[in-house]
Amino acid sequence: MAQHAARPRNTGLKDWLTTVDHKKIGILYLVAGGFFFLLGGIEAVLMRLQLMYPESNLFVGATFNELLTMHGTTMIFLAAMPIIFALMNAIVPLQIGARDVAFPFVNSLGFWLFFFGGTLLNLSWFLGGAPDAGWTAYPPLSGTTYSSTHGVSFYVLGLQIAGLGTLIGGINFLVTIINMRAPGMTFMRMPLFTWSAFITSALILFAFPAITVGLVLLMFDRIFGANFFEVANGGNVVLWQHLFWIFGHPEVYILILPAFGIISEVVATFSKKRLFGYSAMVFATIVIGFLGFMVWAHHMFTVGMGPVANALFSIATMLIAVPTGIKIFNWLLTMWGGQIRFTTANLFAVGFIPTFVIGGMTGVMLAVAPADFQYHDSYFVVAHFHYVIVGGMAFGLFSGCYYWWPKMFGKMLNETIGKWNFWLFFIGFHLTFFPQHFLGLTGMPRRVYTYMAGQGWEMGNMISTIGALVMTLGTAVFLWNAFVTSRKAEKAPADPWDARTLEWAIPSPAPEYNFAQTPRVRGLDALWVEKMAGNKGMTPAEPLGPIHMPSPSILPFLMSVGFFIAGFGFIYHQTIVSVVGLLVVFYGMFARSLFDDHGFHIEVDEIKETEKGVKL
Amino acid sequence: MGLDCMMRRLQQVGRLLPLFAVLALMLTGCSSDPYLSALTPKGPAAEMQLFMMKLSLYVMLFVFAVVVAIFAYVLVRYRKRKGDNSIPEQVEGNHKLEIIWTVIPFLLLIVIAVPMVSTTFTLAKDYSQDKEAVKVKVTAHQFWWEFDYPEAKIKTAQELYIPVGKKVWLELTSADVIHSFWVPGIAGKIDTNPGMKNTMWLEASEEGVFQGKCAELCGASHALMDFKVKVVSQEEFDAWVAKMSKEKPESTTDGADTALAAEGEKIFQQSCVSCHAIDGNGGKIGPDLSNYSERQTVAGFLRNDPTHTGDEAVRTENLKKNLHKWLSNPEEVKPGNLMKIGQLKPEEVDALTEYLSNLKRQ
Amino acid sequence: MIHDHGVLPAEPEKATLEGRNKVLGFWLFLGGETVLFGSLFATYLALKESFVGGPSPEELFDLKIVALATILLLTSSLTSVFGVMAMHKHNTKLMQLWFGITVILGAGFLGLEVYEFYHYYHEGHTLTSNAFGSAFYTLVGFHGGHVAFGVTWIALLQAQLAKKGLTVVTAPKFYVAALYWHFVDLVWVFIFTVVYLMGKVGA
Amino acid sequence: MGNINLENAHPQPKINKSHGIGVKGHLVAFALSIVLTALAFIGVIYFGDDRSFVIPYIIGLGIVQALAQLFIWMHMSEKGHLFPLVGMVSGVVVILPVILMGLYLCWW
Ligand code: HEA
Ligand code: HEA
Ligand code: HEC
Ligand code: CUA
Ligand SMILES: [Cu+2]
Repeated sequence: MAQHAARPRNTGLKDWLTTVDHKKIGILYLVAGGFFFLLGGIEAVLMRLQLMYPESNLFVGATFNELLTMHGTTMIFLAAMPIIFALMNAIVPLQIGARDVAFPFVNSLGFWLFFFGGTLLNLSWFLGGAPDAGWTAYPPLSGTTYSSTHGVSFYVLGLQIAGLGTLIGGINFLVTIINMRAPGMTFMRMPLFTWSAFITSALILFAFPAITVGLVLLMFDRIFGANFFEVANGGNVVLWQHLFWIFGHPEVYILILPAFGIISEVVATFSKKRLFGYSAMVFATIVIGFLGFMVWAHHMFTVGMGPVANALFSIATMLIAVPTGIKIFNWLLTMWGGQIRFTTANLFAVGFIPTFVIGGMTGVMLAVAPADFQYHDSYFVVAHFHYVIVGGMAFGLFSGCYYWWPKMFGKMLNETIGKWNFWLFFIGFHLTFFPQHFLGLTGMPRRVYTYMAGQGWEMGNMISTIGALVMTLGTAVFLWNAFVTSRKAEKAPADPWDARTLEWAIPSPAPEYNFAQTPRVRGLDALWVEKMAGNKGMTPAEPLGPIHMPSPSILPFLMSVGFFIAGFGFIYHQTIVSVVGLLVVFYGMFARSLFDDHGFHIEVDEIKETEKGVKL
Repeated sequence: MGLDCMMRRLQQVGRLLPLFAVLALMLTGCSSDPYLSALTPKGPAAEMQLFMMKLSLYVMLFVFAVVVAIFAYVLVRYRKRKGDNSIPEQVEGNHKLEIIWTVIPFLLLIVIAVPMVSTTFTLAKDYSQDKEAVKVKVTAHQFWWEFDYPEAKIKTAQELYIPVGKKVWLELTSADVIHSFWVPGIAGKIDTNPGMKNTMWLEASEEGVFQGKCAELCGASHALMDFKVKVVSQEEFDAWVAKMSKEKPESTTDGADTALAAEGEKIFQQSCVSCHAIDGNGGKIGPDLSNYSERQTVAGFLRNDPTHTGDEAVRTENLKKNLHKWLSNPEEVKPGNLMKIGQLKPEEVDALTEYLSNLKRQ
Repeated sequence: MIHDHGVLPAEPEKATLEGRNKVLGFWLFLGGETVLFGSLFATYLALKESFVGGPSPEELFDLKIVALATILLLTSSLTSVFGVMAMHKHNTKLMQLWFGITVILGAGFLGLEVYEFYHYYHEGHTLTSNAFGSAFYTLVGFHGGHVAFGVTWIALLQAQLAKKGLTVVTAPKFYVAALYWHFVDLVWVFIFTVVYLMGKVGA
Repeated sequence: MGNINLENAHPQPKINKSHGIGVKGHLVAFALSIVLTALAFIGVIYFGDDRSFVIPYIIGLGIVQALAQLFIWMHMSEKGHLFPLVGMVSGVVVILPVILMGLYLCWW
């Protein structure tokens, strides 16, 4: 194989810009997503400070609306999804015994598109104002007549670019999971985190095109003078809401399913039991994913769709409680009879259960259409979705970070600091969002920058803001933990938690080639099966040999820069700039297609060197 | 982390729970505004909604109790004990259990769903042909509400007068962006969409001034887009209709500084009438200001009787104060509002305040 | 990688894991495209009666051009099938011929579409004239954009084929491009049904 | 589903020469497409006034034609196409109810 290039040795920045290694891309996602989480969190705290007292004047009117729009958008698209992608990238290929993902190049492209899309969106702060029409950007408020700054254009282009990255990332995971499983790793032996990554990716594949179309329509209205939402010329403002929620509701399951997956892994590991009702769990995941597409209009009960649509969507929505309940009870029964260890990872997983159930409770209450006439667009909804998103997804992601940190970085996070992290975040969380239920029920609409004194909302808001500050402290403790951990010398063992799945069969951090020899999988919880059989590790399915790897490439970065430039061109109506940007993109595609990547090999000596001293 | 440590933590959580309960009580019971809260319904629609809220809450609380009971038991009973390194039985699952926790939630949902469907249809009833019902056309604007009584030919802003115990049939639309009409104490909410017409019925079972809110983000001053629903007795309502619908112009009467008011009227006719109507004469860009002296609020949210004293003198005094504040700098009071006028001179503000605060229909 | 040198297997597009990944990934991508076009169709259906003041679909559409365009695109789909069959027989020359014809037919289709749009534009039916116009040009234009991309793509692949020959690397690209081309054709079936034919049926 | 790529993640490439339908089959498929298209156009030209008949008629023809193309030209029915099938069917299963619910339930 003479064409294969010599092994490239990029270091430092160049390494990170050109890497196609899914583990490094996972770290990139984690760092970038974490950064945006801090940004979104700071925006949230600023909002909470404004709402701490009635009639405050810290962030008034449009400024507050910018904060709230950017908080929602940043958190959902630029923090939550990337951190989910971080864990999926770092772990899914390891869990299925794969050397790599199906499309390493596309994987890297997906990251850079997200990164530049997010950067573009956030640059709006410095270029005349951020978008201010809510993360849902309902027209006509988001149209040029009522939102005349470039803010919403940044939203449209930024999300379009980031969304493209997410979409190709989703396809990459689907193909990886379908085609790259190790011998013996059948679908019904896949760990639940991989299953949830699989279903989540499918949801991405089918949900994102709807928002793509929505954003295209909004962009055409704003930039080319089209009339989709222009009532005077026959447009229809409700159309956007449909397109947005056809995407938006599956999106919330895109957020929660990976967390469900993480909880399933963590709870099983720290109960020292196999997951109770594995096949029911898989089934429930698939059903949730499917039903997720059929309920979008529950965000639109007050739009005026009529009683028939309201009643049917209401019933469809409630149905989702059933498969979700299956999950909750199977987790409880997994712990039943186990030997539960309360590591930080498990604390977050255990804390997840009652908190998420509260969020689900309010979800079912919201699903009751006539009652939603009261809840809708009130703080009750804000409370609901932070319970499921922060109390659900964010707890899950924290749990996942503590659990897989050693596999990603080769070091264990500090458990004592971890416990501070958990308790501060947990208490702060409930303080912040529990009172908001009552604020909503007593008449406080959401998205208000202030409220008059004397309506009975002072105390609830005060407690909520204090809670947000406690949560900030909790998050800061996490950062401190990551920092402290990075400075300590001690290396993590391959299997620090006495865990069950394949990723723990290889050294921490995972070597570049993942598995020196592709393992042969002999059952659910592949590693546990071997441990129980008294084996020291996995049985290889192939002899040791040189491992073929894809070459790093700067093209994904370059193409994303091209999109970034083109985005600016569209926002400012500069056709030439757009054309230049798109030319860069096409150059990248062309170059990628024309010059075949022959990759390189990692030789047996090097593998042996790396694998030395690995013990379970 | 040891057992005692764990127990301590559980106790800490336990200590928090009553705190939450107390908190909940305080928030709902004592301090909330009875004319604003969805929890103190004063009309059949809000009552039905509260019933559905409670029903679903109780069902869900039951579910929550079951989950927490199992949860607590498991956490206490099955935590790992020091030195115990045995390997628990690796249970695969249990079909019977799976069926139980699929079917029972399903049945619980039916309990919610059946009354849900009937309530949904009741709330969607059409009273457009009902001769008894008061018909009102609602138009939302950035950031104020216009109420139009087509039968009585009355136009008002910010305040919806309705008779107690009667059905009111609303047709709602918007002049610009999407807003949402919400009166928590009497009924739920419905969006006002530009280019479309939505409908909804209202009925209040008690007299009083109910608070209304715009519930859909509609721009910079979405937070301040309040309105009032003034529920009065049938006689009072009839009197109001008679007063408002007759052709007779407004007068500035008793106790007013008439010279100042006349000056105000002059300024008004020069600079304001292009947007505001009084007695049906004037522009439609801003709220109709007829009978302004009886307003509960200025600009929809500056309350003239914030503590519900019902005292006319207090209300009038606050009306003047608020009006003065508004006219001195509308942008500061309500950011982004569409009353784009240059800075008025203090004398002009005084004169206009005097004029408007004495506008009264006889 | 086994087949890097030596004989090309019968289905060169599936000979390597990379090739199989590419084909499967592309199928999934088409699944996503289905939702994309579905959303565009939904938009069009929602707005097709909103031609405030402008010409109605019934007045506007000329079925003759559409019929011609349909024939061109259907035929090009057939020629691309022949192209893939030639590929399976490892007949590079024939492959070039069939895919060449595909490109020409596709370009012909595009020409007709441009002509049609030009025509409409002069009848006052534009992207900005009303909501119907916006929906029409966005749906049909998105499809046209797909055709244009496909034509360029296949043309570039032809150049690669001429230079590199048929290998396990180039074969999946052609296979995938042919899939794409069929999909574009398939979408057109629904466009001429939902947009043109239903437009002619009138309100 | 059975043995199609579900149990074995590393299938060996199968070398099967006979490839479903030959040139003739494709020509027939092509003719079928043309006929279906023509039927639709003719339907609209001659029965254009009868909306309740002609709209389901042409949409039905469209669906038949789409299926024919999927299975004949895009080899959907052949071995190893389980996941492509799942992918496309999921896409349709997702978007079709959405469009129908939108059109007839929410009236957009
Ligand atoms: C991670 C994200 C996430 C998740 C998982 C959910 C889960 C659910 N959501 Fe939520 N939701 C959001 C994020 C999420 N939501 C967001 C972001 C919004 C607002 C968007 C915006 O407007 O900005 C929103 C808004 C929202 C609305 C619209 C409210 C409004 O604007 O008026 C509704 C209405 O039906 C709703 C319902 C539900 C339901 C029924 C579930 C269910 O999936 C919950 C299921 C779980 C349980 C029910 C608990 C466990 C089950 C059992 C223990 C079994 C027994 C149960 C029974 C017998 C019922 N959600
Ligand atoms: C993933 C989703 C996600 C997450 C994690 C959060 C997290 C939080 N959110 Fe929210 N939120 C949304 C998604 C999310 N949110 C959405 C979609 C909306 C709707 C928007 C709309 O209406 O359009 C919303 C709206 C929303 C509102 C309602 C605004 C309104 O309607 O007027 C509020 C108000 O309290 C709020 C608060 C918070 C708080 C306090 C947190 C906290 O949990 C945040 C905790 C994190 C931190 C505080 C970061 C830590 C920071 C540091 C450690 C600082 C370090 C220091 C330096 C770097 C110098 N959010
Ligand atoms: C450009 C049009 C315009 C002009 C000119 C204008 N207004 Fe207004 N006015 C408005 C609008 C719009 C509102 C509603 C603002 C809101 O609440 O968002 C308003 C609100 C008001 C209100 C509060 C109404 C209420 O319901 O409580 C008063 C009082 C008022 N204007 C008085 C005046 C006076 C006095 C002048 C002349 C000096 C004037 N306006 C000139 C547009 C105008
Ligand atoms: Cu009007 Cu909010
Ligand atoms: Cu939802």
